[in-house]
Amino acid sequence: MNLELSQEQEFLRDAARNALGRVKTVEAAREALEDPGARPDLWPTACEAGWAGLIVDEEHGGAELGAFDAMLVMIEAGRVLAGIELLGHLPAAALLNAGGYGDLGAIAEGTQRATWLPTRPPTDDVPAWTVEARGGSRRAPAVALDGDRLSGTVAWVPDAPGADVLVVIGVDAGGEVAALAVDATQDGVSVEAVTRYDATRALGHVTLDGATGQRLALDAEGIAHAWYFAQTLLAAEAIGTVETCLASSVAYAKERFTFGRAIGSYQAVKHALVEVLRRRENAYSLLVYAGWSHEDRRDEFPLAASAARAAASAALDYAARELISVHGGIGATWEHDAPLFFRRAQLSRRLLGGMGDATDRVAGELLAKAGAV
Amino acid sequence: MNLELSQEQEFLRDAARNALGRVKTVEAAREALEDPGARPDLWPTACEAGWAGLIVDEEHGGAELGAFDAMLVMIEAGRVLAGIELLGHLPAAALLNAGGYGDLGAIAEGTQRATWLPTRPPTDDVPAWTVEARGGSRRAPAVALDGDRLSGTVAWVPDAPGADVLVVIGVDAGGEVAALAVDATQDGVSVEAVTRYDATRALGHVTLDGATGQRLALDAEGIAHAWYFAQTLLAAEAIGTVETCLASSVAYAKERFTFGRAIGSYQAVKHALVEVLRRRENAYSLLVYAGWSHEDRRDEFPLAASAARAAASAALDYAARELISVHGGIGATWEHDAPLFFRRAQLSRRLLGGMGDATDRVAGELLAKAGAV
Amino acid sequence: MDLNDTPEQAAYRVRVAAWLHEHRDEAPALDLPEEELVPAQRAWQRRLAENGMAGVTWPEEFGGQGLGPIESVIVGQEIAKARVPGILDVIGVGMLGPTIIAHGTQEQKGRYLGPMLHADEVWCQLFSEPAAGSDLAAVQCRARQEDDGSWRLTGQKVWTTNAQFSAHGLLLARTDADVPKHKGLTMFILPMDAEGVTIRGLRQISGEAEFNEVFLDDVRVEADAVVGGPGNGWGTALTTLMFERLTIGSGAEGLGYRPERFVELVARDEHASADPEVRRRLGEISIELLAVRFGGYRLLSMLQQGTIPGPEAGLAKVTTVSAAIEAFDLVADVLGPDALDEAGETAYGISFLPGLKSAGGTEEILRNTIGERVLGLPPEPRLDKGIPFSELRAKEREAVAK
Amino acid sequence: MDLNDTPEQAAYRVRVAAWLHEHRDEAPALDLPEEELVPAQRAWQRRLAENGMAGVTWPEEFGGQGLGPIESVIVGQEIAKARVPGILDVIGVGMLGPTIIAHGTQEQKGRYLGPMLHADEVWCQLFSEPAAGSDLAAVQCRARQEDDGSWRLTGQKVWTTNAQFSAHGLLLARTDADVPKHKGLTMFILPMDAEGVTIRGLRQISGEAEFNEVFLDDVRVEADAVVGGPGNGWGTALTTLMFERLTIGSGAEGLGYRPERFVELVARDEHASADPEVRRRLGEISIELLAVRFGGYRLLSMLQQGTIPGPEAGLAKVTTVSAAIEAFDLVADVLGPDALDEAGETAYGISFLPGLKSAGGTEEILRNTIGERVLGLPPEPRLDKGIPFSELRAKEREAVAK
Repeated sequence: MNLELSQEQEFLRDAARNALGRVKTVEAAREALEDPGARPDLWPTACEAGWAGLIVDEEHGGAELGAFDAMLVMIEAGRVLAGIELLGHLPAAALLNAGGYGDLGAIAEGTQRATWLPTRPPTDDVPAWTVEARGGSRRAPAVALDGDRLSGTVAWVPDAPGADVLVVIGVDAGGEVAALAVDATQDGVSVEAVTRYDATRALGHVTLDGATGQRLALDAEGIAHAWYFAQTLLAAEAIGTVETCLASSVAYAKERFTFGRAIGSYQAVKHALVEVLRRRENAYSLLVYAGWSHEDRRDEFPLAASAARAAASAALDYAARELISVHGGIGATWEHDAPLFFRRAQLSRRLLGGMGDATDRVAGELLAKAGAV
Repeated sequence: MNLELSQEQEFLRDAARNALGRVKTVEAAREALEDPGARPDLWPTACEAGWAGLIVDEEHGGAELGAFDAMLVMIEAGRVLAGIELLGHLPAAALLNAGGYGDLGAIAEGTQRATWLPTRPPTDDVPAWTVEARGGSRRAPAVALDGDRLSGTVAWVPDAPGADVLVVIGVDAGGEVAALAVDATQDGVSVEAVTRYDATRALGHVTLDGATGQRLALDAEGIAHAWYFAQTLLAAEAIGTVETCLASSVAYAKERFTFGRAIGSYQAVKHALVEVLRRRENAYSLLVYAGWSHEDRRDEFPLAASAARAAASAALDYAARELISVHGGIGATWEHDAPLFFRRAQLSRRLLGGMGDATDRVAGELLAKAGAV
Repeated sequence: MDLNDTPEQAAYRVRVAAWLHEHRDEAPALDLPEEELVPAQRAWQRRLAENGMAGVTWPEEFGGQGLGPIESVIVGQEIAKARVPGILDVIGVGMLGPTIIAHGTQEQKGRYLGPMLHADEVWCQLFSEPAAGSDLAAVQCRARQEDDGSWRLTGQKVWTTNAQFSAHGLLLARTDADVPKHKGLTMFILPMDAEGVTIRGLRQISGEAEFNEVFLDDVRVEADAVVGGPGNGWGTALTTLMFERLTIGSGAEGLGYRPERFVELVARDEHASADPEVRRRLGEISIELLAVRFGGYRLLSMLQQGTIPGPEAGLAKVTTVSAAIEAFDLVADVLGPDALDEAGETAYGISFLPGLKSAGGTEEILRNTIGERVLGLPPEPRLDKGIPFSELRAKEREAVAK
Repeated sequence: MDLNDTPEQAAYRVRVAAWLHEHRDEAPALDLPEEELVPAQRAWQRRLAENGMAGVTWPEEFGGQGLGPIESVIVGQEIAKARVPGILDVIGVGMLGPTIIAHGTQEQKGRYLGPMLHADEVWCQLFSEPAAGSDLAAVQCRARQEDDGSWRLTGQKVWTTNAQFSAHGLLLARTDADVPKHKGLTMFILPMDAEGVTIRGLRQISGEAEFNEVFLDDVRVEADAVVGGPGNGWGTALTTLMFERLTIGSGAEGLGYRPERFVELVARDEHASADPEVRRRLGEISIELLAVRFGGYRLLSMLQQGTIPGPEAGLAKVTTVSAAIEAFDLVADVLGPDALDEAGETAYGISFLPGLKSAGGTEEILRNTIGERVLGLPPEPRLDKGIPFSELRAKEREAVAK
């Protein structure tokens, strides 16, 4: 048993940290709140570092690394609030790679940037593929597939604006699911760019009106994989952000005094920061579970990925609130970085079904295994 | 506006405290765990103090006091874990009094002890009268009423063993609800005595097989009243228990030292005890709301009673756990009183629908008022 | 137990309601731009004051009504019912005016109270500093007395509401650093247009400037600016804080976080009201907020009996803020990312509440105070007792450098 | 990342499983009465030890296998899979034996380790006292040396598992009250049948005696009973505590609180699995317990790389106990009062867990330690540093009397 990082993984992590360290991503997160144009384009960085093709097979120009390696990159992105289009691209690339997409070379290089339209696999209590709709309903029917024509709307698609290829999951009249690679520039595809609260996160509402594309060779399980893989990426990203929140909180708790003592010497502060650590450790342990099950116990991956997602989102919510709280009033001001981490936490916990959906899925997976549903 | 106790109420409270102070009720709570016969019979005390007829009209020999006065007595009972049969008798007496029962004098004197078979009024999402069943199902159909014959089982009836009169709430085939005063000694009525975890609390599973009784002149709203009144009594009792837990915790936190300091000087302990206080204050404020609305805003009584019940049960759960926790290992030993308070908390939170049901009802009442359901 | 009006109170309520009904068209709309809103609010406060609906509990000699807390709450309730704004200068009329009434000189009362009540002069509170929040007695803003008796003030204040349009501020400054920290403080009245005063808006998470920073660079104030005497600043400040606690404790509903509001927001999702998980969370939040509502009535009842509430009254704010945070979280969980649209009330609530959490002192310090003063628990070890302030600061600097 | 066995480990696992499969009929049934159960468990431990399944990580010279932590866990996993009990003396073999190996004399190792491993002599840990729990260095049990070098022990120990059938106890006593509290302690081996030793069962909430109190009244032990030298008791105790942390941290699953267990309990109610509120709570609990499971694997992986885990490993127990409390609460909320039947596992769990919460030191002290040692936060003010123990006690008595 060895759950430590390999040398290659440490190298990947350090390289990511270096590459992202060259951009003032946290400052950019603040500026982009007032000027969306100030959001730096990190896609060239991602391509140069090889992240676009991270999990694409070597024969198609990819690095053919594992899901956990992708998570390691996301931790580094999360640490500095970097807005890279990996939450969209990596699950899409995984589907394209497994489904025999024609131009995988361009995906691996990143000359074509892909994303996917998040579609929740059926659960024990909602036995249908569903998506999120605009304006609040969190369980709309999936995109309809009629022959090779796709119609429907999927809201809150990560990294949709400017994507070249969309992987669309459609369900036909008979309830069969299929995934298609759709050229985003065709008529019949429209993308409405939206940002909400966290300006580093590019989202889009995607509407398909008879769009068509290349059918990928994937069965239902293969298609469902993208949902869980994306949950682990979101989890990893959150863990990185938690680590920054914790370091910043600890530093301030050592130097800020009240009533003659550093505030970090008070149990209320100390115990809360240990709670951040505890949640970080738990979330990371579950990320390890997700990484391991992805390779060696694929039937547990939905459970592990959902657990990691829920734990990490909750940890980030807690850590970001604690970051503000430790800093007192100053932590709630625009000039401070704390609100940027808080904004990240607030949006992230509600993406891709939200952390409540992930928690419910943990229960559902375990109940199903116990034969209770 | 005056929400302080009146002189009469202070007198009632002090008299209750004195009367109950003559019995070693807490010691009895421990002894009864091993020997159910050790449970002291406090009914004579209740009759002598006038609690049996507390809310019965004066013309029938009662004291004709208000619901809040009954709550004040329950606070004192809860303070010393006294097992008096008021949770059964008082709501039953209220139904009998309002419904024109024939022998109210005996009820007021306590020569006839009554109880009622808890039956939950319909809610916005469960639009039927329901009861609890043995063995886990928390939403069984109410007792069936066929002509004047009652058949069915109600589990976890407070103070059922030895009761003389049972107020049974039955629903006929047309869905109409009625309350009947049933002589408990007749054929067709069987009571199985049960205790669970808290030996001060006498419970019974009551089965009716064609039993009959006097139909009370009550409409659905009048019948539903008993459910909410009982919630407030349970709430009041819990608040009394919380107060004892808090006092005992504070006393120990002052005298126990660790690392050279009294443990009450540590924030972890201090803040938790303030949390007990906060919860006590909130629960008491809601009890005041329940008492006031009972007199002056009856349409809000279901909301207020449910809110008070949920807040008080949760406060007691928290306070009893904190009582053990403050005492360290010693608080979890049989010889200590803390486990008796803990046992009380564990059973109480699950009686009469449980605190979850009360919480749900708060949401339901507010949603209904907002026109959302 | 009586939550209902006495006949006198009922009659008072009718008079107040009638006036408000008749004059509600004169009230300003709150969506005006700030430069129009503030003058409109000043005019409205003047109208309210002239008709006995501002300073209800102030003594009549200073323009008040000399009435009790219940009447004050009745006015508040009727204003809310009429859906018109209340007074602009809650801080001045609710907290600073009463402080001047308690500690000010006859001249100060005569000069300042009338214009405050009528909103001719708005006031702000200059207590908190970047390094003195919960530990208010640690203020570093220095006041040095000149030979002519005037004072020179230098330092920085923060979290100052309304500073940008205030005429005066009540300012706590250190006049002696060589005595323990509570002893070397003095309270001043600061004209906000004095030379050397700089005001800067302080933007919050939402991007709005809810508060200000106020910088003082060798600002001169006259000898008669001292309130309560030199060296007595801490005692004077405690009076203000007590009125602050009353304002917050009895007016938690005034923060606008009624359970009904969140119920309506959640009910915007058609499935939410049938989801047991949503209902449980909504129920728990509502219970907390209902408890605050009736806790407020209990407080008021105590006040009317002449009892001054203790520090536990501060728990109302803690409960309200925590419940409101949970509530907006629930709304956003139910409605999804759309609830985070910055233009909407949910996103605004999510942004606003973290700052409100520490406003008026942190929850941790409040719980310490209640634990010690109400429950009688032993104090936290204090390392700053009896030590001259200057030494204390040197120690802190040394500890951080280590 | 590799959670899977190496070929060597896989082969070892096969051998262990095979032996257990073949001999499982020899294992005792756990529902025997205690007087029959303990001898049966002793015999079973002997069988396990003889076949290399006890003391897996002990050096071979003391009868162990000299293997690593992974092999130890493999044995534990296979024992669980075979549904047979593990060894009786987890405390001796897991914590006290390793302490003697680290600090004992050659004579002590030769005399005690063999019988311990084979369960001929069961051991108990005599550290905690009524006034020394989390603050273990505050033990008051006194040891006074006689002129012949022997010692006389007087005092009271508490929370002692297995004392009623132990041959020996490892006991921490104060040998010098005139030095600061960590410095005047000495570790002893106590024969439990010595004159003056009284053992009394300590009943818990459930009514069962899970622990004992041990009273010492002028008990004589020989000079060679000292482990690690007089005055070095604190250092010796820290070794035991480190092994305790490892035993708990890497074996949180061993507490028996697997998520699957609670899922099955909740699913006994036919409606529960379709109730979103129940599912949310069940999901949250399961997530915590799954995290502990994989946290345990991470710890094991570290151990195998030779890293000694820090105090943060103690969080596994905190997380497990809190989650298990939530879990039984959920089960009882779903099933109602029937779940509180004392004969059932839910009521037993509800009774057992509050005591387990403070066992091995309170969560509060653990969080202090982690905050200071792992996060580097400044220490809590300590009022007991450098003060002779006798003076400290006098101060406490005075403070309480006030």
